[in-house]
Amino acid sequence: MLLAAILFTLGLIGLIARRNLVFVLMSLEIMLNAAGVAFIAAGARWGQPDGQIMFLFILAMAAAEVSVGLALVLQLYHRFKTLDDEAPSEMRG
Amino acid sequence: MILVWLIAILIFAGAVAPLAARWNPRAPRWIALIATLLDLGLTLGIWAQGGDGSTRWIKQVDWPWLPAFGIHLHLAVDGLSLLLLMLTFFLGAIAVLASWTEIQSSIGFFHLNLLWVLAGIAGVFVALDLFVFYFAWELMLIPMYFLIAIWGHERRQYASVKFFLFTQLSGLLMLAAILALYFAHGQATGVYTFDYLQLLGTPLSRQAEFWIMLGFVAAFAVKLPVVPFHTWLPDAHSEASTAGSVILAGLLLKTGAYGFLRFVIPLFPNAAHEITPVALALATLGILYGAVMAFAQTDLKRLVAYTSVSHLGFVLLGIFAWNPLALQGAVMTMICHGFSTGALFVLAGALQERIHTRDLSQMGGLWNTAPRLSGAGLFFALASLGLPGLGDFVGEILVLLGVFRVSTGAAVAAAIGVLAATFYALRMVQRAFHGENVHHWRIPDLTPREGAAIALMMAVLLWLGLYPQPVFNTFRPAMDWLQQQVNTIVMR
Amino acid sequence: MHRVEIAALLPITITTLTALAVMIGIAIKRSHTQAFIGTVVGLAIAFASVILAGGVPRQVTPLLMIDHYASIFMGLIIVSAAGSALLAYRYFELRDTQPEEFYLLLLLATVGAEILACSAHFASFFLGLEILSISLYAMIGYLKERRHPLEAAIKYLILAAASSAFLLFGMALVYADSGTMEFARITRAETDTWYPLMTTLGTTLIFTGVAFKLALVPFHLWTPDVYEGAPAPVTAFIATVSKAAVFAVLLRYYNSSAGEHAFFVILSVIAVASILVGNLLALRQTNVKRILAYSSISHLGYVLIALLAGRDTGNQAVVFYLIAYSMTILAAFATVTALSGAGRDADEIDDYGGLFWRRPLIGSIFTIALLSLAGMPATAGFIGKFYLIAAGAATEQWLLIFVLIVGSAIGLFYYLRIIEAMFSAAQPVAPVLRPISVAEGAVLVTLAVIVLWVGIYPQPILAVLARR
Amino acid sequence: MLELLWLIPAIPFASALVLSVFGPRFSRRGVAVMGAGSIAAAAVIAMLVAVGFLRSGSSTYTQVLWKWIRVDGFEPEIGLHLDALSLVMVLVVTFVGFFIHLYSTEFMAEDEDYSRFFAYMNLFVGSMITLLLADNLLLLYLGWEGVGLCSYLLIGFWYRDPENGLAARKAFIVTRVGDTAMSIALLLLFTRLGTLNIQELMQRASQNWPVGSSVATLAAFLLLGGAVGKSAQLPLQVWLPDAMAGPTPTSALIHAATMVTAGVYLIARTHVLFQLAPAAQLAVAVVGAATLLLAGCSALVQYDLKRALAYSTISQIGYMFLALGVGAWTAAIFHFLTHAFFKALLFLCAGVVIEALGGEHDIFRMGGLRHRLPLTFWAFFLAGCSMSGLPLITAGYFSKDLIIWGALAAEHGHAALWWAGAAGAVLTALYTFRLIFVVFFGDIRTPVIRTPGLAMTIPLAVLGIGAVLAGYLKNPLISYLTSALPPTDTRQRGFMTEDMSRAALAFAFAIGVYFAYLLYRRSPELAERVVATTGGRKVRAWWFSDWGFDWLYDRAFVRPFVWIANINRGDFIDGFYSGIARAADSLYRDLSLTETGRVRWYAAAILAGTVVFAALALWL
Repeated sequence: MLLAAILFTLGLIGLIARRNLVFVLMSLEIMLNAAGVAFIAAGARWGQPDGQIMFLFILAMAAAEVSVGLALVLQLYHRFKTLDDEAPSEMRG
Repeated sequence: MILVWLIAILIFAGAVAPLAARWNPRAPRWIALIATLLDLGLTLGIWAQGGDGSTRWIKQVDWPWLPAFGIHLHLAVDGLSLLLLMLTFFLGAIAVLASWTEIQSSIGFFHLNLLWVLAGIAGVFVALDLFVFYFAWELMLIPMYFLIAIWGHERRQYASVKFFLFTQLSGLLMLAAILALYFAHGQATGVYTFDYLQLLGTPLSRQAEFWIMLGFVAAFAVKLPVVPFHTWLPDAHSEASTAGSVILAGLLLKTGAYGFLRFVIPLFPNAAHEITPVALALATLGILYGAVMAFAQTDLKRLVAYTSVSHLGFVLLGIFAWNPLALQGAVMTMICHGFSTGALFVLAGALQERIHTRDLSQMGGLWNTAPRLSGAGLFFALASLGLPGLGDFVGEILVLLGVFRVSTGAAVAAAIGVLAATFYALRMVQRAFHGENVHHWRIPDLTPREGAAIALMMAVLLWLGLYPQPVFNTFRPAMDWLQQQVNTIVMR
Repeated sequence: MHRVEIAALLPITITTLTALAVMIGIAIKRSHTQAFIGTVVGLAIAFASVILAGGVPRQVTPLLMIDHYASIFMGLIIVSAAGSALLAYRYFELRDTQPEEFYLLLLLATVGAEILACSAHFASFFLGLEILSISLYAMIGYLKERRHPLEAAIKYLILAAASSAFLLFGMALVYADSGTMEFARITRAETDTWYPLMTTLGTTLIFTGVAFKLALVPFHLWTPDVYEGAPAPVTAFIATVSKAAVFAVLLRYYNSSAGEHAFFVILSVIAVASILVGNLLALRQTNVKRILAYSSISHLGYVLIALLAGRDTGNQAVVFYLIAYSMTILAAFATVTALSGAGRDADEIDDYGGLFWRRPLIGSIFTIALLSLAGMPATAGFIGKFYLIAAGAATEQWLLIFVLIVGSAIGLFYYLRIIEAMFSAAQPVAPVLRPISVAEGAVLVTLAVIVLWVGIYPQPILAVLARR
Repeated sequence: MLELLWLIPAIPFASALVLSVFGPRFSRRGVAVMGAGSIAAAAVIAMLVAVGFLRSGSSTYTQVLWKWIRVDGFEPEIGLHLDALSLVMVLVVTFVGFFIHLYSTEFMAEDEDYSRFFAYMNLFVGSMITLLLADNLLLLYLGWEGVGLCSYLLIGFWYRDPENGLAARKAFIVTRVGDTAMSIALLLLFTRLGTLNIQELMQRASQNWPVGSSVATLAAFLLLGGAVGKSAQLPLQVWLPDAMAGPTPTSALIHAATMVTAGVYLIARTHVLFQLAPAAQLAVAVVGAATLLLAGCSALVQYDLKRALAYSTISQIGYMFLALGVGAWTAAIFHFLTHAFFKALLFLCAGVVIEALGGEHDIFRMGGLRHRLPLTFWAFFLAGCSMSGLPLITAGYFSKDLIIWGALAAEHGHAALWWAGAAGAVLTALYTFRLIFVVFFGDIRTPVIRTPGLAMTIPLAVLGIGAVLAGYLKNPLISYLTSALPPTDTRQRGFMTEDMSRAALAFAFAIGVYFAYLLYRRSPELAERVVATTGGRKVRAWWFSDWGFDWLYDRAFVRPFVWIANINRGDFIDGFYSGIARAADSLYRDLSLTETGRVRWYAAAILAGTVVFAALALWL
């Protein structure tokens, strides 16, 4: 559980600190996986398979997430010629 | 049933107006005029049948609407509503006449709004279900907003939004209060209903009654308006087109006073009685403050607007004097103010149409070129300053007589307010009509159409000033009933 | 599975099948019209099945609970999705991309939303949410040639994924404490360890995830950017389907487990902040889509009041308000969509200058929609607001009601600014207007009629809500 | 016959209505016939009614036309009440009014607003008669405000000159200050006594309130407030001199003969109340005495003919107040009668003179008119003698004699009051003959360009006769008036007898005339020398400016009010609401800064929000 929390925090820090969008996506992966770890820990506590099932769901979902994310990042690079997350901030206010 | 018709006619005619405009641009005017006159005729018919003061509720209709909430389409007229309905349709017709040549753009949509705002006001005056009342109360804001925002003058956007915000905010407070009352009644009796007659006498704790009343008072005090909630009024009145100003001053403000009479006092007699000192103080403050403000204005319509603040102070004063004299005086003042101030706005509009300004410093000496218009201006200025023989005087003297019994100080201050009315009324006459015609205006005098409208209003004011008894007879049962509600409180 | 259970699942099944059918259809032959018609027909059948299946409450596996509310929410979701689809046709027709897959995504997102509406379990909650979200990323960024949709999609993706992570972590914490993932059975198992703290913490994290989706303060910052960047029909979809579905799950979750004092306070703070901040942010905004985004923040804040009020009145008020709000905001975005030319969306207030005089019908409908958002009588928004205040008054949430009133007054100001522009004599700077199609016209008129009808005679809906 | 009573006010009202609506379409002759004819008709009916009333032998006659208002015990009627007091006054008003109307048909002949003038004048007569005949105070108040209105309208009749408008407003507002006091009196009386019917009111007052009771005193003082406003007595006299801006017939009718005596009528009408309030009655006497002296002094130094006459009016009404105050009720009414004749006449003569000289008002540019306008001279001379009290012949002498004797010997008489009256008599003779000598004697300074026609001379002649002969009505009139007013209860105080008082009055007349002759006829340089001294100049300026009342009021009331009103023209309360709007606006700006568009910032906000709420949840 503690491991999960540390992982989650690391991911979060990465999300907020990194500018490169690919690293941001990776940070997201870490956070999601942290949640998955937490589920496994919780499932272990109750001796139920539910936690591991959830972990599988999370993996699948994270994969989908990243695939869409990478597609978008690709497009972004196409349009903006950068992977800086500051670049796509034309809309504000 | 006829009550539903009254409103349906207006809504229907309003909906037809823009369509008819495609066929003939002038058609909406006739449609609107016919609709208002038809309604006026119907109400006069009701008056002829049952306005002699023998029954309390002259007409009623009660249809279920949203039974899930205990909401009924419960409409009814007593003498008070009936008179205000007559005023509504009369001034409605006047407003149509006053806009006859003034409004030249989107005539159809204009009359739609005009008729719908009248429908909303009529709804307010006949609703006996609090939900229906609130529905109509809010509904009239939208067409009124458009009347100001589209056909108003230079600062119409500012004025219309301000008007809308003030009334809407206070209206929502009232909605919360209505619902609080609804649940309080439901919890106490097991009957969840918005029906006014059933909600009367809902047992409430002292605190609850006070706070719920405050919600109602907020809405009515803004509409009336009570100083210091009045600042939307001069802007709205001066920026609105003639019809808008006439309806605002003549009718919309009356809905606030009506609210006090119909809802605040009967529903919350104890709490209302407790705030009497505050109400009297604010009323006298309003009378004097309005008069002083009116004196300082340079914009003719703004001046007239502030006179409304002053006059409506008398209404509030009369309501919170808790005796029949003042109460009936307050109602009389409401009615007469509708005519006198409405007429002043018609005249101001006629002037603006002719010389394209409302600035008093741009006027002067108009008697020279438009004697009938100026004479009418003088007449209504005199009504405004409470000249005996005209309707306003009757109302004001009754209020003063009633208030004198309760609070000598308030009565004396209000009498000084009548004096102060002289200042602004005469100043207005001087600046606009008397003096040398320094700007060399050459303007046409009142047209027969305007003249007829004005003459009719003069006649009504004279009639109300010299023989108001039929009017008193009409609303006496309503007032007697109100007085009964009040008496138990005052006696204690 | 019993037949009744299959019947109860029909809406979800039919929507999924429609998605499949559309996908196969696209594989066979690319045809915008075909995909569009397939979608609409499928959704229509799904809606019919909601009505048919909307009988007795039925638990289908521990995951899904198809009860009265779920049916109503599914109906609302399907109608809103269909509305978005109807708007999308012409919109994408004008923009020369391949629009067929859009309907696929839309249907998938709808499936996710339907699952959310029925979910009674963390797993279905999570799955539904993710199906919805991932489809949405793609929908938002569908016009990939343009910068703003792309920007919006990336922002939404990153933040939504992060919030999902919060949500999941929260779920894990709650699960760790209670040992169950069914809403109805979540309890605080032990009191002597630090596990109960985990439930508290977990629930807070779940709220974060939910509040992000609902765009509640302080998780609202993405809203205007995404609303502005996304294609107008997608924005409509986000504003209606996504909000309704997430609120459905929140309603169920809050009612079954989380109604504790601490969460009451937190949600109250969120509600107050959302109402005030949302309305204030819109105050002088000049972009119509952003205004609607900010207004959605405050509207969801209003709905929270009913949620907090609880009881039957509160729940009914939530559902009613969401229906009223969805129809209204759909009408608003329908107008925006219908007016958006091929170049860009009609999203500046100036684009609406004098609209009423040139296009009286659209102008009137947009006015009605805005007045409904402002809660004026004779529109659905009024009854909705009335219901909210009633719910609040029934449980004496006076402070929240007061905030609602203040918020409404602020809100009125910016709705009036748009109305003002429409009724002004001004001409738009760059004409983005285009003639509307029959379908758009039909959608607009239908929505306006619904908004007015619900505003004047809501009795049928009230009756449905009151049924248990 | 008596039933025709209602026609007396109704005819002028109807005529006013017709003239104001259709007047512009009538020919001038038509307007003249309508305007003057209606008053003639009213006068004829008044005489018929008088005959009927005298024949009937009863002391009162009440005619209720209709219930005005009936609300919760407040039931004033539109009802007319005729008794000796109102009969006399109605007769005077209609009779003098008719001649002034007749005069006006010629005087105003050149004016473009001919019909408007007669409409106003008729409206005035109608209101004045309503005031006099009203059987309740509310209806009286209606007439009271009506005459005030007409006064305003007629002072400002020539509206193009803003000065006239200013004078008109001043008149209306200052009198309305008094009216406000009066309306409060109405409130008080009704609240305490439950009626506004004058007869019932007087009855109930005397039944319920002991002499000297504070309520009665308060009510009487408030009524006095109304009376001093309308009758231009201290401290509200300031409006009358300015009121001379109106057409001269107006000044004659409204600001000399009739309206300004309404205050006298009011006090006489409510005399029971004043008898219950000795302090108020004393105040009436003191106000009267002070006014007659102050105004007399002011009259002495005016050079505008009409203003001089205006101050003389104030001064003469001061006599009436003095009479009322000491309890010589009938004397006051008698003086009203004689004053109506001679003062109307003086004004009409002044009108002729001013017209004749082409609008010249300055008496020092007049002179020698005795030969040019002989009839006018004689009329003015007779009226002047009457006002100054030329012994044994003129009406004014008889009435003033009664008052001065009453000031000493009547119920509340006092030597000081006698001395004030006597001094006033000297002043009266002095300023009157100053006018006569300066205007009609000496050299011609401005040529006469116009002489009056028949319509103007007839009234002069008739009123001239009245100014002299009305005095012989003294005994019958006084005895008749006692059916409505308490008789004057005189007794000797100190050494003075009635005859000695008479002699003193005659002596005062002689002194006044002599000094006038000395200063303004024989050796004008003497007057100039007196005025040339520093003290003399200052006193002259002080008197000329009406003892500085205008100056004081301007600074104490008018300017502060206007200042406050103007400084707050924008309504400071609105500042509160625009402050809220500004606050919302700045909040909008601040909040907008959070929408940076940067995704990491958004993520940070989500984190922060979560942390805060988690902390909150754990803490709770």
